[in-house]
Amino acid sequence: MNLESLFLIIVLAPLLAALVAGLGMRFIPRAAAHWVTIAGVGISFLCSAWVLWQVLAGSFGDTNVTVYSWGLVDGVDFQVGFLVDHLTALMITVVTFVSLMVHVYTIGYMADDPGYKRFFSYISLFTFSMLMLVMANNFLQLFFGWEAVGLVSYLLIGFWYTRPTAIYANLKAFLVNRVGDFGFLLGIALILSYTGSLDYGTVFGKTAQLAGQNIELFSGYAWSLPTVICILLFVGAMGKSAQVPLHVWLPDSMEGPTPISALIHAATMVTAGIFMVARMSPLFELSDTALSVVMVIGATTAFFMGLVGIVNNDIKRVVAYSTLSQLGYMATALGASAYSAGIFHLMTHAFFKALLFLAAGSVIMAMHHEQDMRYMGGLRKYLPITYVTSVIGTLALIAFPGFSGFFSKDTIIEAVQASTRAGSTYAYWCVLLGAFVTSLYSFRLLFMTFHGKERFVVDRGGHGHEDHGHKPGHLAHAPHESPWVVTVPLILLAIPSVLIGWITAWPVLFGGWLSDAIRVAPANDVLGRMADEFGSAGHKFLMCFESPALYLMLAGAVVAWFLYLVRPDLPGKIAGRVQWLYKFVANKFYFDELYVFVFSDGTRALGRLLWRVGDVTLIDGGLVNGSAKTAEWFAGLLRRGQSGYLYHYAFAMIIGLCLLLGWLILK
Amino acid sequence: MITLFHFLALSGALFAISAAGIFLNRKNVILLLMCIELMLLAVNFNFIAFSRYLNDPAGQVFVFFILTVAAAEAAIGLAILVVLFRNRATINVEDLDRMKG
Amino acid sequence: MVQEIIFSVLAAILIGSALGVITARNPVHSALFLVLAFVTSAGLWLLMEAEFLGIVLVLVYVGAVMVLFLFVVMMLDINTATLRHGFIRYAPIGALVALVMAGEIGYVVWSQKLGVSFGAPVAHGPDYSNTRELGNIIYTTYAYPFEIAAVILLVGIVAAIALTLRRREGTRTQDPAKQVRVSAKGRVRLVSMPTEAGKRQGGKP
Amino acid sequence: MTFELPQFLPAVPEMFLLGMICFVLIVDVCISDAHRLITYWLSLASVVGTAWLTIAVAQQGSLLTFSGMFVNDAMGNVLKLCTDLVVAVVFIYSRDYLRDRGLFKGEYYILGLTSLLGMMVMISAHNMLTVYLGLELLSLSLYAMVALDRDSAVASEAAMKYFVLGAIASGVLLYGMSLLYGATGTLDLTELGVHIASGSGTSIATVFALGFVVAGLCFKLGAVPFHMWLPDVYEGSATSVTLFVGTAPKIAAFALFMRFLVEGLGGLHSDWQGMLIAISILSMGIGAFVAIVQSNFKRMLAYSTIGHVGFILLGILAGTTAGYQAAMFYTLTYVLMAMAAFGLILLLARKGFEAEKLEDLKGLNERSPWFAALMLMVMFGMAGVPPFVGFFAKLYVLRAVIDVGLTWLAVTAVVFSIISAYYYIRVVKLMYFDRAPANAKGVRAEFDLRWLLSGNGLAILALGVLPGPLMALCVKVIAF
Amino acid sequence: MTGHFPILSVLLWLPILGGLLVLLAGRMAPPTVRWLALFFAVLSFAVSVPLWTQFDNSTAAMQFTEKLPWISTFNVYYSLGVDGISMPLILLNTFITILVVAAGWEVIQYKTSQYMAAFLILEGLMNGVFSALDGMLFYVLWEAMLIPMFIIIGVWGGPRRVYATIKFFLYTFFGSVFMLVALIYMYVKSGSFDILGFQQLPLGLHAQVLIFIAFLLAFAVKVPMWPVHTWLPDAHVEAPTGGSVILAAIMLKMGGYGFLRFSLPITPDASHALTWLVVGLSLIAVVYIGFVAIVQTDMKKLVAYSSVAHMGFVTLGFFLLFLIFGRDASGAGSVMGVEGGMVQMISHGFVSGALFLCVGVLYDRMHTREIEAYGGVINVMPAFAFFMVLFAMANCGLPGTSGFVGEWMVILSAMRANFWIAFLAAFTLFLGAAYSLWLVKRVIYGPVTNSHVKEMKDVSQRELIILGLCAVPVILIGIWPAPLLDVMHATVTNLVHQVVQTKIASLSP
Repeated sequence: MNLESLFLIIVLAPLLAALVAGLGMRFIPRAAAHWVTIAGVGISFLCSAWVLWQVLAGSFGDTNVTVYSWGLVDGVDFQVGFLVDHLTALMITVVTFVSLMVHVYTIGYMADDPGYKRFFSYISLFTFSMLMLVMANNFLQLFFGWEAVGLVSYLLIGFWYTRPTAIYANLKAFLVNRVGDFGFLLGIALILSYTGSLDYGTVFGKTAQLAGQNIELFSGYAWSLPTVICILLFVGAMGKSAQVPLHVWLPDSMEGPTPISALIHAATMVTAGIFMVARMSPLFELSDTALSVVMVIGATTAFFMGLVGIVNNDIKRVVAYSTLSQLGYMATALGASAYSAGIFHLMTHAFFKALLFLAAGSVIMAMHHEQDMRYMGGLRKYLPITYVTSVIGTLALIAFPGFSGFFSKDTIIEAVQASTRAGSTYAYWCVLLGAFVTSLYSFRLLFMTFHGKERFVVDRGGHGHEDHGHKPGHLAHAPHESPWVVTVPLILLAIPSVLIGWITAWPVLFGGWLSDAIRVAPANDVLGRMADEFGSAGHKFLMCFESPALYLMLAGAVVAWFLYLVRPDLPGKIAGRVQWLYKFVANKFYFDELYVFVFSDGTRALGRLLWRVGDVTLIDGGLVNGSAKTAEWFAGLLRRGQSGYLYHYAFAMIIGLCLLLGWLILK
Repeated sequence: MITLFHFLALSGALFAISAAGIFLNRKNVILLLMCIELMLLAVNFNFIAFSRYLNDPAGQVFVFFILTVAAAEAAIGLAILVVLFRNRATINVEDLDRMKG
Repeated sequence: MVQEIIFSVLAAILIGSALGVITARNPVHSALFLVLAFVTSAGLWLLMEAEFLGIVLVLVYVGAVMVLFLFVVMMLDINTATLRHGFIRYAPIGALVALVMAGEIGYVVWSQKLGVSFGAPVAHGPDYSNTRELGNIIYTTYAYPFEIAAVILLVGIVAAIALTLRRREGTRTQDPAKQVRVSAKGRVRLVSMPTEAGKRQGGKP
Repeated sequence: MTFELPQFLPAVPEMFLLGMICFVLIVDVCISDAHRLITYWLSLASVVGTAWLTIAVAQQGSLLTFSGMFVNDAMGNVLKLCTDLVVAVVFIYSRDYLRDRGLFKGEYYILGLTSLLGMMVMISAHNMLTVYLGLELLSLSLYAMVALDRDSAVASEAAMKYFVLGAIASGVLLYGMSLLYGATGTLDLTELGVHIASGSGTSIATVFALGFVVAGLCFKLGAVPFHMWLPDVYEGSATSVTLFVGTAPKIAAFALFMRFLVEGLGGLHSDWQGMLIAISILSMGIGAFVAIVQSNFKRMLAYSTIGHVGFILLGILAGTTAGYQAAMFYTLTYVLMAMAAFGLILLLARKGFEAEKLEDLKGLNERSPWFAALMLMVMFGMAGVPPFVGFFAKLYVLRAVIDVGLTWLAVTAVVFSIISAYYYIRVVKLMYFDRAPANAKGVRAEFDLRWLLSGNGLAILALGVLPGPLMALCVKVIAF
Repeated sequence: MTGHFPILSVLLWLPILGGLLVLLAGRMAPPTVRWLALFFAVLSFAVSVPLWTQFDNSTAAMQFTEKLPWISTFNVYYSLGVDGISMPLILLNTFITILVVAAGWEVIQYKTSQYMAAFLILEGLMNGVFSALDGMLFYVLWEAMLIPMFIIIGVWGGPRRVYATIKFFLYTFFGSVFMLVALIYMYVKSGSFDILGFQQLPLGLHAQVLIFIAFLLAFAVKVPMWPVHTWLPDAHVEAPTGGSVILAAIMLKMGGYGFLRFSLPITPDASHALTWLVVGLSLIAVVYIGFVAIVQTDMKKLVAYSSVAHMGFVTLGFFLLFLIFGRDASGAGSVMGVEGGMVQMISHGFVSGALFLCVGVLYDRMHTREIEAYGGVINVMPAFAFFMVLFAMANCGLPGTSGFVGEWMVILSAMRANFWIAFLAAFTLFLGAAYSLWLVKRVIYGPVTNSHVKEMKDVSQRELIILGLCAVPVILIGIWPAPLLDVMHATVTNLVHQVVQTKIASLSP
């Protein structure tokens, strides 16, 4: 069986599954829906795993296959095809694995949801889109996948379409993404107009001639072409990967069911931006400016979004903000030209963040869809497996030495430190302090959820059922551990969260696994310089005490322990003390309010203005009806000439005659 | 001596007077008819004068026909006038504004 | 010399009477002024050796048309009181129109660039008859127009009758349709009557 | 003096007609109202006979007779034929209407025939005298016809206005003729043309006379500012008369322009072009605007007529053969459409009910879809929307105008045609978009009327789809 | 190439004939009439299919040509033919007409036969417009088309139908009469109405500019371009569903078609000189109208405005080529712009048509088009919601749907012309999504807002088929536009080369 068809299977298996589950919704039973989709994703996971293995074994190098020609216009051949190299292989494996886990988990989580089948078809469809995105060998297909994941996330966030908040969130998500795509599309267009092709290979082949060029956006001001292109592309990445200031959609998107949060907003979709930048490394390497922008924005996201996580009480939102912060880390890594580090963190993060989300989901199930941590606590004895797994997840997240997060995040911090690019200092401090923040909110979550005394009451007796969920913190019956379909994925995800770092850290970061996909200019190759001091994974582990990040992380843990276990009353006090700061952070720095005011309301106001004034008043009222009215008026004027009086008629004739004669004489 | 010019001037004057009369008279349709007769008279003057000075009888023949037609015209005009008077009991020009606009 | 005098006198009267026509307060007066105008112009035409037309003008116009006018004026007796109302108001405009028209015509005439010569007209011999001349051509060259003129007169008749003829009850009019359709039977009825004697026998003593 | 008998053959149609007129007149007198149909059939027969004779005469080519006062040429014959047919159709259309209103008298037909005769005389006139006489014959008959509805106040008012203005107009025309006569010394149109061409006659007087002549002619056609009679006459007179006044005389008037202005005064084209431009713009403007505010259908059509006259003049003022052809095409097609329009009004009218208000058309599509469709064709035809013949008429004249470099004039014209489109489609709106009033009855008409009217309407469409033959005819008969 | 089966004539006359038959059948029971109409619609679609299958992609020449003398006096010919530009539009037309006939199935009770007949006649005329090679023939059909549309809107329209339809008629009539003057002018110059002849006709710049403006008036009104677009919202809102569909799907395309067939090739230099105007107006259409569309409260108005915005892309794509050639002589990317515009037209035909059908489906149930009246429709009409969301996504140009292809190509080639043009054009990504999805949010999603919505039935079999028929091409073109593009290549390439040759040079001094 040739590779092309293999790749096709990887991509199409989920699609077909989705179609069967979706279009056949009316005809197939519930079980069939999840079996077919799981089968689809499973197949494609196995294939991708096989592909990864082959790639690693080097049995085939980069493969670039073309499936069909989408259209050939004006010498530009838009082809749909697959580029499979180490990067792709890694991505598809991660994607399909996490997706598979989520599928399984969903069986339990959505067990009693009316939209069961629809949900499965959506997530399979999502898997398909993501695979199209990462396997693309050209910008067209990349853009297709890019938008497709946007579409599916739109559908999934709005899955519970009767919830006003949900349909608000999904519209918001789509529009914010569209703003990103706006830049992305312009970037692609620029690339096409200067390289005449959209095929990765061709484009990257022409980087040399792009390098020198300038573009005059405003006459007189010449800009470096690569800078413009890369920044435009990164705008797209900002949209998808929720970088400041386009991050606002992600927290709201927690309105979707938890599996979605795990799949889309932690493991895969949001990483598309990171992946894209890494993919475009040959281009980004051409512009220090662009990379600085990437780094600064990433660092900002990493630190400040973490802060928000500290003060939020919704268990899922806390995790979401941590996602934002982690994405910031990845972006920072990219900005420091440490693409491999970014990708590596992407991979590890995919595992442990999916784990954390699913764990949170499990907690939420146990709490009967209560998400506010203030009504939890002491759950560890009810949910042992969930507890353990989420502890593992947390440790991975805060980069506890030995856990997967440790290898990736520490590398990033050091890479930034090593980087000499403009803004690297600021970025360094952001990511460093970020370590403290991360562990603070992570442990806060852990403690508030699983430790301490129970802040919910279980009211026995019949009356609980009808109003459960209405009264916060009141449960019909005691929380209990989730079914195996939920816990198994947790365990399966916990394993890589612990181990993956040990296995892959060295080869991915320094072993040049991704070198076939990622091009780094020697001048910028920070990782290369770090390689010798990193030594091996084990060596790295031993050297952990050298890094300040470790101490900050521990400090964060201690503070969290003190504030939320020893003196739970303190946080309130502190918040009261620095009211303004608390408000400012708790309201997510008022980004939403600003956007609503400027864009949402502004757009509508402008539209109304143009419509009422421009169309209705000026054009219709003035030009169209105006001329009609003028005609009427003029007609009314003229008809008075027809007075009915004979002598007026005669007069008209005689005057007319006189004028004719006069004209003839004068002429 | 009498030149063609004198006759032409005369007819011109008649024509102008009749035109003025048509416009001036706002009361009585009959007067309008009379003014028209004047106008025709002016025309006849022209024809006769020209035929005289061109020494060509055609002009006079034309006048002959004009007179004939004018007679018929007057007959019809007055007939219409009578009908009008029967219907409206007036021949006041200012009352003839049933149709306008 | 005599001609000039006659011409100027008649012309003066003509203009005067024309003005009279349009300014007279009473339509009857206007009609009479018009008659005067016709007569004077008839005279002028004679001066131009258009005798036939001159006569025709008097006969047809003064004799027929104007009488018709007067008849109608009398028949529909209009109160002459309000007749000139508003005359003064419009007089200036009327005068203006008249002047403009006259001016234009005068300008053209004055420019004297007509196709014809302005010399004296050819004088006819004593044996010349205007009537014969016209008669000759009217019945030959102008036969076609002559026929049409006839039709026009026919139309005049038809129209005048159609418009004004009314069959009122009580008036005895003849209906050609009936006349044509009558037969002897319809006219003569034979009745048998008893004789005087027989009547007496049947009577009482 | 010697005099050779003129050639009578070309004038046979006129003679026949005249004979028939007298015959009908006598017969009409001798029959009672019950048998009035005889008059109708007789006059119809005479018209048809005239038409047939016209065709027959048309065989021998163009020639002058009656010492140059009567011309027999292709254009004349075609126009005469059309006039005959139009009059015939008009008679048929108006029959029931007249009968319903007690107007079914012989006079209508007599006068109709005499005016037809007048038109034929005009068409074949070749001498100012015949022009004048034909004109008067036509006009006098029309005055009388308008007044024929004796008991209608508006009719007599209309007749009075028409008469007075018409008399003034002919006076003006005559004055122009007299000046021309004086300036050139001839009454014959060809000689006139020769004189002017030779330049001997192009004195200021000739040009001046031209002013009078144009004024007189424009009155007949009803062009601004000599149009004042038109709306009142159209509105005032009985619809059957309006139908007559509004159709056939237009053809004669066109002939008049051709004979007098083109054949006679063609040499002065540069002088009258300017005048006609002004007049046609005014006509199109008045026609376009004032019609918008009319509530009476007949009056609206009157104004639309004025507008169309403006377009006809466009063709004439171009002064090229193509222009004259265009004008002729326009005239014929316009007459066709006007005939259908007034015919439909006659059809919709019932005993004691005139369908001349625009409101009366409401919901016609529900009452009788077919006649609504016909009216739709007429309206869009008049508006100049393809595929109806009105469009090609406009196309033809516009082409002629652009041909002589007056593109701006063409643009003006189309702008006016947009404005006038409004009131045409308003009629369609009334018929199709408005619901019929509760008391509205269906439309019933006699068999022949239905079919003739349908044929008339479909002709508008047919000529629109295949205008070629008629155009070719115009091209064939107008060649100078 | 004459002598073959006169497929174009059949396409022109068959529907008209059918329409007349349907009219005659007016007395029969409505079902008979409907089936008859549907039969003719399907038949003419069947007839039009060979246009595609037997079409020769390799040549830019006219194909399936027919030529007969029509009006010898004017040297007018009844001459038909199609090339890569017009052929897809004809198929679009015949296809959409089927949907329209089906869409009016039970909905139209008042004078059914006239309704169906009007649409069939309209179809025939529009086929003629797209295939006419003679200027006069083109104009006649172009104008004649107004009549049935006028009737359709006026008779079966909504409450303000009279205002809307008269506005529509006068607006379009206003536009086209100037085109007539231009046509006659060129006839006078060239002695015939042959369009291809016009394209060869040498003209001075001044004349070209005047002609161009005349054409612009005609086509800009039809497209419609800002600021002569205001007839469209009214017409769309008041028209019956079928009317809106035809209006949006086909009639607007005539404007675009006109630009390609007349403006560009006949007056290249004027087009060059006035590119700024057209491009400017197109961008205004995209941005300005996009904003206006967002705030509409009437579904049909919203879709109508979105149509204007999308047609802005069409005109933009057509007129980019001068700017592109201005930047580099090779003109790479100019063809892409034009083809992008073409694809956009086709796609918009399906998408907007489908959206109007969706609105119609809702309207038939609730008899209101106010967005406020709806909400949570998905709860009661899931199948319908699926289609609505699909078409909304296509409307905001989601990749994988036909809506994407055109915008993508146009923006790409706009970037070759000028960064800022592309920048403004790309606003559609945001605006399109905003108005489409906000509409979906308010109408489809959310809890059931009121009892009326609760009673709504999901789409019937018929509606399902109609919407499905729309969805298929939308998806197909989205994922594989190549066949559609291949049809155009030869023609468009030829056109572009023709257009960039100045005519003034060939003008003998």
